[in-house]
Amino acid sequence: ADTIKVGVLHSLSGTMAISETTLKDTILFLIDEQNKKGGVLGKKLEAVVVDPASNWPLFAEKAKELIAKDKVSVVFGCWTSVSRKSVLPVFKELNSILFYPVQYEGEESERNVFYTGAAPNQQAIPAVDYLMSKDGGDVKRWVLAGTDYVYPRTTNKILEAYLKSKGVAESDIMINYTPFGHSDWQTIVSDIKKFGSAGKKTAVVSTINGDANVPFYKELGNQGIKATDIPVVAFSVGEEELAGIDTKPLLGHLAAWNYFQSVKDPANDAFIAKWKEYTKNPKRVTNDPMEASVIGFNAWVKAVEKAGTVDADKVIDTLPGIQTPNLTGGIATVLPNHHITKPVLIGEIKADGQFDVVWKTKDLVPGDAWTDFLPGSKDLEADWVTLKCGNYNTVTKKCG
Amino acid sequence: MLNVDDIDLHYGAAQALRGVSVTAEIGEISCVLGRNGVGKTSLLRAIVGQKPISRGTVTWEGHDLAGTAPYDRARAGIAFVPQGREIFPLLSVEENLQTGFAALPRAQRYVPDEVYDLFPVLKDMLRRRGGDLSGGQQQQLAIGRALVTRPRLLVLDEPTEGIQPSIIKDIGRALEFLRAKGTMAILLVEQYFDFARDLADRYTVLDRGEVVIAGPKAEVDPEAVRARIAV
Amino acid sequence: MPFLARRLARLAVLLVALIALPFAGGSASAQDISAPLAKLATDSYADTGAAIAELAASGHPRAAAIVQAIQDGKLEFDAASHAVVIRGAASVVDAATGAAIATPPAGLSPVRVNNRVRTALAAAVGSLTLMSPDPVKRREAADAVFKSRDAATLPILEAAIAKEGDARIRLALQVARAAVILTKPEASDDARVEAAATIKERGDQEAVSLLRSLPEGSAKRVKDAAEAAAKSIETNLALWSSAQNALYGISLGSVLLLAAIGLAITFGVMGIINMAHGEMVMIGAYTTFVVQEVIRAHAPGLFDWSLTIALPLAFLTSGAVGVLIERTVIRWLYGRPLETLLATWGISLILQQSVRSIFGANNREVGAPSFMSGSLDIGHLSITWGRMWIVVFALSVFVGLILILKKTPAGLQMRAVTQNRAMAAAMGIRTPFVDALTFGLGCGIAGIAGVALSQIDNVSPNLGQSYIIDSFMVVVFGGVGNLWGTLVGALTLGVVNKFLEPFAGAVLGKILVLIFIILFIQKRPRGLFALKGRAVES
Amino acid sequence: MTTDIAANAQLYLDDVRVSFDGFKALRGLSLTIEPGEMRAIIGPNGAGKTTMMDVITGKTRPDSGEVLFEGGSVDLTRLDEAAIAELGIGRKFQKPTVFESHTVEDNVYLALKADRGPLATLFHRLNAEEARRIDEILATVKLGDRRHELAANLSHGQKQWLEIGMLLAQEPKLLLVDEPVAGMTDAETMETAALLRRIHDSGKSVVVVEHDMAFVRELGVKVTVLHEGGVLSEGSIDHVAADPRVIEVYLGR
Amino acid sequence: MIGHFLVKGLDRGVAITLLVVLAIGVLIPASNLLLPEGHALHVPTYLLTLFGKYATYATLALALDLVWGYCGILSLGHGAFFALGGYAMGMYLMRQIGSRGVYGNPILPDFMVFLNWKELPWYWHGFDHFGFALVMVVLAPGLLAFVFGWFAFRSRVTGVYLSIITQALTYALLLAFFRNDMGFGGNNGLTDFKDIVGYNVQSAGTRATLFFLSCLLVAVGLLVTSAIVKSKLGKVLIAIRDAESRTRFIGYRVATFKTVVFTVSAMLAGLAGALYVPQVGIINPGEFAPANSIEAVIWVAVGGRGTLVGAIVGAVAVNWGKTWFTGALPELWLFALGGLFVLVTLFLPKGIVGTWSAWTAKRRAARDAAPAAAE
Ligand SMILES: Nc1ncnc2c1ncn2[C@@H]1O[C@H](COP(=O)(O)OP(=O)(O)OP(=O)(O)O)[C@@H](O)[C@H]1O
Ligand SMILES: Nc1ncnc2c1ncn2[C@@H]1O[C@H](COP(=O)(O)OP(=O)(O)OP(=O)(O)O)[C@@H](O)[C@H]1O
Ligand SMILES: NC(N)=O
Ligand SMILES: [Mg+2]
Ligand SMILES: [Mg+2]
Repeated sequence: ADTIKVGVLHSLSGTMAISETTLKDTILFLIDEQNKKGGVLGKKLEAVVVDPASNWPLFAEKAKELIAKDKVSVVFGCWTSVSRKSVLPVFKELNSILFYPVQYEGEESERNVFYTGAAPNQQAIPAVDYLMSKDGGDVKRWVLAGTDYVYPRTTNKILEAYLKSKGVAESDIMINYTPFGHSDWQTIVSDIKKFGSAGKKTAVVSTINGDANVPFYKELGNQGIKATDIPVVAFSVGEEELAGIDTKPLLGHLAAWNYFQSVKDPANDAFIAKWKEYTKNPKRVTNDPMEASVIGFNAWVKAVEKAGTVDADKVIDTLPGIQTPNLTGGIATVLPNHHITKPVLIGEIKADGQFDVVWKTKDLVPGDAWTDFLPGSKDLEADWVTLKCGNYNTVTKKCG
Repeated sequence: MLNVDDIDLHYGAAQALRGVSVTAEIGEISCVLGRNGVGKTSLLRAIVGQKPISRGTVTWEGHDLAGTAPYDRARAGIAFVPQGREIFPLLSVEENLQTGFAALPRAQRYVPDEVYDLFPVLKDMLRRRGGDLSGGQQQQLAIGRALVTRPRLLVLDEPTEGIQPSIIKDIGRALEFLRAKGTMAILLVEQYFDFARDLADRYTVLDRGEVVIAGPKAEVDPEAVRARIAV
Repeated sequence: MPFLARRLARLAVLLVALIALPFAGGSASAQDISAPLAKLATDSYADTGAAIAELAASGHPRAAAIVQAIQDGKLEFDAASHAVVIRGAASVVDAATGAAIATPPAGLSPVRVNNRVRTALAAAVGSLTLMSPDPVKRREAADAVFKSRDAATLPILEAAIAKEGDARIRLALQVARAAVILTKPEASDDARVEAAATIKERGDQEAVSLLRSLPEGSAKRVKDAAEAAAKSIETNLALWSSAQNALYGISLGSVLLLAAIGLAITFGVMGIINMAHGEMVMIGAYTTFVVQEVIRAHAPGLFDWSLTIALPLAFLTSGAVGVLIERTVIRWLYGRPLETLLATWGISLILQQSVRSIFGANNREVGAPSFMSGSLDIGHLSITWGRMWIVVFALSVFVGLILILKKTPAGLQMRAVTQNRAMAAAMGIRTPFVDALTFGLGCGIAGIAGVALSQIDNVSPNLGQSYIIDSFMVVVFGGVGNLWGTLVGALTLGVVNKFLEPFAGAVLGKILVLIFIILFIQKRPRGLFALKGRAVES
Repeated sequence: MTTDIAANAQLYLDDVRVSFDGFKALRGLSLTIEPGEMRAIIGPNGAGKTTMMDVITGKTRPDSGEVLFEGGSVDLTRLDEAAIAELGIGRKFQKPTVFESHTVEDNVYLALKADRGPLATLFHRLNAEEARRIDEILATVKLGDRRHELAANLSHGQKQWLEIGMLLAQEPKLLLVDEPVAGMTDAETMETAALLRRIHDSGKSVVVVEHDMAFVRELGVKVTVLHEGGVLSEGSIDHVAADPRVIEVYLGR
Repeated sequence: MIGHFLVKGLDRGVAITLLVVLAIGVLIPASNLLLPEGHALHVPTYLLTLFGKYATYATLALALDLVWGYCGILSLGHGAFFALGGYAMGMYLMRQIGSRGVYGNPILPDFMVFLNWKELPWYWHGFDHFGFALVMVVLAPGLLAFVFGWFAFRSRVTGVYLSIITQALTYALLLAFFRNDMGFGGNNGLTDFKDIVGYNVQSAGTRATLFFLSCLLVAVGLLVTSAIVKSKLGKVLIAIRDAESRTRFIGYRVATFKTVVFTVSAMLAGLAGALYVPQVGIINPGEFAPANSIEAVIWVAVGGRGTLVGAIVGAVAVNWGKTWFTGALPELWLFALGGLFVLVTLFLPKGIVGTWSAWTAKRRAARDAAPAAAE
């Protein structure tokens, strides 16, 4: 073929379209840029976009279609963990490559997947550390509120274990789960208020995902929970989500990410400018999963060029060790466990819907596939370079 | 006056009327008779516009009704008492009567006293839902409702069906009264021959979708009619 | 929170100084503020926080201006020279002196603010206001002291109590004073028992926590009194909390009512299984968005009127779309009610995608006018203004609709047409017009529901989908074709949900509500307000 | 003794009361039908005739009163419609209701007396005897030439006939016939009377509600006049027709 | 009875469809396995599983058409039965993974390990046996349908009320299965299957077999449902659909009939779900989504309600359209699909097959009439 096909597997309709459409645009934008630079290996890149419509089995079907029918060389896609889980067997069977750009619960390392979003140790744990610090308000009491699915469940399990290891009492942790799209937050927000009035500094760690966030924040604002009283730190709320909310009442609430649009960095500034130009929308924002897409895309381009082929096996073997600049002034390195190194940033919501970075890790944090805070996974290790294994057990010295 | 001229009517492939002609004059009662399934109701549907005809014309007060919607026919003074009553089941009796206001100018939007005089039971049951009435009560309501529109052509499809004898007599008297007022043409479909005979100024007898006997009272032998519908 | 306490202690000293100032004849001399100013130039949140406290404690005449400038984001510093300046509209002034600077340094950057700094700011500004002429500020100040419980504030508190004219604020001040005394081991037991009684007046969860956190070694008498007071508050709070739940339930019920009420017409009255109902709500919400965008761009002063302006427009937009749908599609389907499901499902897909194409897949921001922001507190009940208005609005829409349907000729015609279209036509009712009108009305009402729902939910192409199932549940639970049923059904489901949620959790609560509906329908197969009798069967 | 009467009666109604939202449709109606008896019931519109049938067939539960079948052995108020029908009580409705998307023939086929269980119907084959019965019934109701047509396509009167046909097919012990001759010509009315008499002669009990006096006279059986939910008068047609109260509320002058 | 039915009862449309389905069931796997990849007639594997999925959808549509098309029960929750069958199969497949999971636990599935479950919940026992799982595939949906139907039909819940409570049922199940505490893998559901009765689920032979079985299930489903609708039972069902209370007055126990067909239909749906899972490789609570059940209703409506063949045609046509549109017009496909639904209702009021047979019937009538006219 005279082009290299790149699959884009993001929902353009259904509940997840809100988040995923932007990532599709991002990949198209990156392909456009790359082609302007002459493509890859002397060939133009060609995007193949499909719509898995927020329907998880459809993700698997569309993944098959992309790989088997359209013969794409790589796929950028998925947002929710379940969609990733749904396509995993397909990528394994048909031996192709998936770049997954969203923060997730970890507990996974597959040969065919590269995880450019944050693992829990690149987001959740540092965020809690920050809140426990003086700067973060010296928080003693914790509300772990999340949407009832695996990412929040796992993250909260990890956090709970972590908090307890730091001496937080059981009674100082409140855990609450809500369904996807939960829209009536009156009771829960007032419960949080009550929980927070026990005389100890309280914070909310929110793994609330998707549509439920807007009504949650609207209720927070209306019930007058200020960041100075009970700060909320979110792991799934970025610039894109805030674009749908009046942020004035939310001033000072927090988010932990590996990227913020407001980060002052030449690479970021250039990216934002080109992005706005590409989308012909001066108000268009950028966010963390976009950066993760950018890193994934650039890493793939580098690996292909280094390997001199788009052959999946060669590219998979070449990727670990590839380095590409991230947009916040650092270098993302693809690790042998198929995760990457990332800085962790804490931002406070500003009145204009952007974040003010109030804290940042000194060094890049390497993504950890298997958390050290859960009994089932603390002995596991992933290494596709030397061990050739995603779940090596350091106790039994066996793989899987 | 109503002039139905040589009309055909089909249900899908089946033909229900073949070249039927009927007239109804102001101040007269025209009776249409015939056994079950000969096409009486179909004829009335063609007149009120519920069913399109495939041939012929229906003219009312000189206007061809072709292409005129049923509600415009109602507004042109044609009122219909259908077979099977067709009461609005969830509207109260009063509301059922008030549906007739749609065809009236604002000043006339009240229920004329003659409706309640004729059917006192309606006055007692104004608040009851139409669908809860007994069969005969519904039939009375259907006739009353038609009268609310102050029609100039009153089309009745077997109005005595299910009605107690004393009220049938009242209906007969009412039709005579309306005829005598001279403002209305009445087209009556009946199976109850004695009732029809007492009222008819003009007969049309249908059989298998065709007119077999037609003419003014004077020219038609009632016994021939009776025989024809007894086959 | 020792940090806060320490800072407040310093503030208290300052306050005493300030209060004492006039009596002392104004001899106190301002301190040197170069140390705090230097801290402001280090770009460290911890230093900034400390600097604010020091500034406030300094009594320096420039302190207030500097603190205010930080709060407004106008205080800037030059990293190289450690100069600290305030940026005015046209000029830059030296923070320490207030003198204008002709040529400000080039590399000025603002002193950054985070939650820690914000807390310090609030305390600094707030505590200066214990005697403020603004009652709201005085009250906030009292609450701040209640939280800090610092013994050093006692003298000022007492002065403030003596001066306070507003009974509620005086109570707050007294409670604050009691809090200080209760937690001060050196206070007499009598005073502390009395303090417990005073704190009981506050009656909220924070009072309970306070009463339960007596310092070690307090006398049993004091402990008992505090525990008794805490118990009594808790009993009282339990009652309030049921009332609060009921209120939340009514508020949720109103949202359900709003979402469902248009469907009560298109589905309940007309019998159309209108799967595009949610999209009519969505169109209403997007209309609100557009109205606000236009207002933001052209007449920002009108923002508080944006919803008022959006209401009729949303009604017209959704209504017009409804009429269009009725005239092009639905009208061919009368007598085939089940097929309306198929067609309207198709329409709903088309409308969602249209909105996605026009406005993008993302959420759009719809702001709250000032009268809908914040919350209303009555006793220990609290409801946000936004939700309060939605309750009022939902009930008004309901009443309006009942009046239209039951009291106007148009309403009568709508009901007649849907019950027997052919006969209605035979009575002279212009059925096509009435059909379009009825469907348009149902859709229009859905549209204005969208205006209200835009205040509490996402304005996204999926907005409609999130309400469609609930709406059908409400209409069916209440009894199809009965508007009162829709009202009572919506409120019942709202309240049941809110009483289940606290102990079952949101997910299980929702499951239980669904099971409740299934079981309820077994008992009343035609809904809550079932129509009975022959009329229904025919 | 009421129990004696009940013990000998095919159908026994005692002091049956029904009210709808406060309106008393039946106010202590009592009625006894002997085995093999045919009874005509007349009475003003709204007297409660149809309601009475609703009570007997299980459509409406009475507020109070006894409704017993077959010598008092069965309490009908405790059974549902299907059970009552299976006991052998068949009904023709005032407003004809037929299965519109079935053919005329299938309407009768479904009504034919046979095992009504799901398994039995799944494995049921139309046999010669049944085919003969269907032919016979269709001939009786004069719909033989339209047997393959959908019932929806029948005229109002033809649906009435089909209802009668379905009633015959059930071969019930007790027939409840609500206004069978409404919408029929005079000649058909007489035929129907003859048909009912034949059925009666074959030993069935029949209750007929009608407003057509000529028809009632033709039946020549005992007449019960209902009024305002109770019995106003009872006796031969000549007897009731002469009763001034019946003339006042029903027959008119 | 079946024999008699095969000879006499089968109408032409059904017979032809049966043959076509079975032929497809054999030919497509044959082409996939036997022909080389580049061959013009080679059916690639991804299409094989895609068509296999359509076949299970077709069976679900058949099941739905039986209750909706013939008995007037508009179930907006049939996806629940499909999903239950799917979960039963998924649990079996999950147990087959054994110690090959990422945590290497021989008993507990991965999702239980990482949520710190200590032992297998009781309701997971037995699912390591294929036979047991197979029984549960029909029993779980069948039992639920029976209990639900028993109460609902006895209480005479009809029309939209029934539709909405079936929707409530599937919605409640969605939320329940979605809860991680339920022990069904929460939102992620069950996935990453390895083998089925000893064969690798991803092997070509297994795929071909599953495909064949799916087609066979369509054929058997069609045979059974058409036997039902052609029998007197079928006529009773139609009678119930048209005039439920009238049916009761001639002595049929409507509730019993409804419960029976509803249960049969649910079991068929469960079987379809069981074949669906190994082919698509995942089962999660999304399958309980009310929208899925509504879509199934739409397949039936598009194909032609009350025509069994139509249900099959509708399911395949709509899903094929969806597959094609989501790939070819990813940003516009909702317009295309939505437009299709609107057009079908307006121009093919009886659905594809319903309109087709009305049209052929008309032509036949005209042909029969022609010689008569010539006489
Ligand atoms: N559900 C109901 N609600 C209110 N009133 C009712 C209801 N059902 C019946 N009725 C009233 O009960 C009375 C008896 O009705 P029923 O149908 O039994 O009369 P009927 O004797 O059969 O009359 P007809 O000769 O007109 O058929 C009527 O006045 C009717 O309006
Ligand atoms: N909707 C319909 N579809 C098909 N055929 C119909 C339809 N309605 C009536 N017919 C047929 O048309 C013919 C005329 O029917 P119509 O209703 O006009 O008869 P009618 O004279 O009013 O009879 P009746 O005295 O029974 O009311 C009948 O043979 C009937 O079967
Ligand atoms: N991985 C997530 N955010 O679902
Ligand atoms: Mg007729
Ligand atoms: Mg009656």
